[in-house]
Amino acid sequence: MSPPTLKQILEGALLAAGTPLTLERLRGLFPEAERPSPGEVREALASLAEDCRHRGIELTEVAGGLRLQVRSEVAPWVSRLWEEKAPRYSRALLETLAIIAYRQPVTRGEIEEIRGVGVSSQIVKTLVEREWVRVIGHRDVPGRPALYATTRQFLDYFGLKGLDELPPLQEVRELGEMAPGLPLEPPGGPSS
Amino acid sequence: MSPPTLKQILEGALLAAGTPLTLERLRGLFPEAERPSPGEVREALASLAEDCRHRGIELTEVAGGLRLQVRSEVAPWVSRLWEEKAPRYSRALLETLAIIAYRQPVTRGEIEEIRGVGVSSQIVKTLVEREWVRVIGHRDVPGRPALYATTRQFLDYFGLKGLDELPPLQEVRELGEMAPGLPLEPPGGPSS
Amino acid sequence: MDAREDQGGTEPSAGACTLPPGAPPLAMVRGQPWTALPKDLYIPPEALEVFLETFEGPLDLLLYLIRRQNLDILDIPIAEITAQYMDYVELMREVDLELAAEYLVMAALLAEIKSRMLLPQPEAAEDEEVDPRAELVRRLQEYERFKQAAEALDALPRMGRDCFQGRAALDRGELRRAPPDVDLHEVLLAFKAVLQRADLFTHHRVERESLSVRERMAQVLARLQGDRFSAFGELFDFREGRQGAVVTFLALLELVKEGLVELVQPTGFAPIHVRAKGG
Repeated sequence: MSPPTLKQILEGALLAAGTPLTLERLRGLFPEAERPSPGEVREALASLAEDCRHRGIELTEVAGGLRLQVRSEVAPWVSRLWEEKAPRYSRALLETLAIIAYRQPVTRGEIEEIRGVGVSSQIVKTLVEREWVRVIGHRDVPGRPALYATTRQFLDYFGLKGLDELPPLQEVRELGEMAPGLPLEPPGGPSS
Repeated sequence: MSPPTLKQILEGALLAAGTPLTLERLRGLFPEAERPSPGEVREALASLAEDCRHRGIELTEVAGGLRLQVRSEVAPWVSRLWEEKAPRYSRALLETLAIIAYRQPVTRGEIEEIRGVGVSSQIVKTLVEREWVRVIGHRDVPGRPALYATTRQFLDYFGLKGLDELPPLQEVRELGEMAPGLPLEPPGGPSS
Repeated sequence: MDAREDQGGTEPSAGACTLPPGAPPLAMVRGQPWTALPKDLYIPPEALEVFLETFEGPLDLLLYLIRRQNLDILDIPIAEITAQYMDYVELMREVDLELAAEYLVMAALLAEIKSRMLLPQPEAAEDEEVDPRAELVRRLQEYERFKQAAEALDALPRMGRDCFQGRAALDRGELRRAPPDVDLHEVLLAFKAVLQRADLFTHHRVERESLSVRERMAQVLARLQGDRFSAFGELFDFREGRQGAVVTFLALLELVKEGLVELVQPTGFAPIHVRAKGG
């Protein structure tokens, strides 16, 4: 590529700057003897804007001058770059989830009885919002506590066809801390 | 424009990020259900790189991933955007950096041994602050001196994919090979 | 190794610039009046400090002296180089420059090498005797490699000087917060801890099969929402075959046992209806 065209220089400058640049600032990139006229710069910018129609960015004019910005159409994907990863789930949440999976349908009181400690509303709320757990009814006792069960999304997320693909209790008891991956058989059935 | 193509999303993301992005990070922009395969992403990137041939930017791969950067041909104009020139680094700093890059992990004492002079704390501090160099451990000798190594940011800054892309160190003949060839001067005076 | 570096300026010369007769000696060096300076060595004393700063230490200075005269580094005429080096060091002392210790250490080393080379070699020891220059040459070569590597590094295209990261503005809406990833193994480990803490499950005997019953219990209960009755038969999906029917039946029995559903049969042989008790 040689020598670069006006359009290429303008594109490079706008993308290097990352902030809006005025027409005069763009012209200032050239020594006086080779400086393009405002008309030439505008023409090159119009051509650049036209090229951008098929790209992920677009040329816009804002108060500070011209800028190349990410097209709003691709913004939903691009903004995932800044999506914050939430901190890891607490042990209490994972225990609650496991008890619901193995003992469903189950009330919060029953979970607390098994865990030996209270279950915060926040944990249940998080599990319901994640759509891993839902209320499927109420136990017919005073206070009519909600009965929780796991969902289709729960199975999908963990790659299970059904709850019976969860390891039986005996296997859970023997689980090694370091065991890599899942102690589950491949979905196709036992391989041995 | 609707709906955006993979290539448009990738271009938008690479320009919005302002830092190199790995292939996995790019795939992470998509929810699992619509996530393109690594092959699809690579194909779209190749097409993007091809499009860039006529633009002011180019797609390069560095240690930290893929980067859209201003073409070197356009850089002389673009660098006029900033009043201040890019910083120049002292020979002492560059030599120290080179020794760390080629000999890592290396202690400050080892650097001093090669250079024949002390390495100022200021130089080490600058290299660490620039995130080009970091302490990766301590040598298990008295005083437990810090071991320095270069970082991914170092590679990114110099546009390298890996340490193996550093310019090769000049060959040095082995001492054993060299010693027989050492002509001894006649005692008493130089021969030249 | 014969590439000369352009260190600028003066011609290389081992010749001397002699002062006019009668002029006062430049300096007293080792008790001798110093009236002449090697031509390419002469630097106005006030410039010496600047000159010295251009060197990265004694190895750099030695390399300069060697390159200056286009000498093969492997073939250093040690006496000559030592003399030149000593001249510099003396000069630095004369003008009261604060001399880095490294320069003096190197001077001592050079002097030692020189003196060893002047001594007659005992014949018996000749084989073991390494050329005293070898270690110095090794260090010089090593240093020169990195000196060149530093220059090569400096010449690499670098961000902010030779290339610029492209960036475009993005109007981003509210940041979404992605939920954390969980591995099933983590869930099971958490469950293992529960089992260890309070082995309440021993009398429940949850087995592989009863997990599918538990799942079916949840499914049946979910279908029985509200206060309405469902026909018993409607709860069975006969496409699941015999085994599926058994699982549903066991689930219903368990639900009844746990008091979660009630079965109603108005009269004998009439259709059975099922209703969630808490519904």
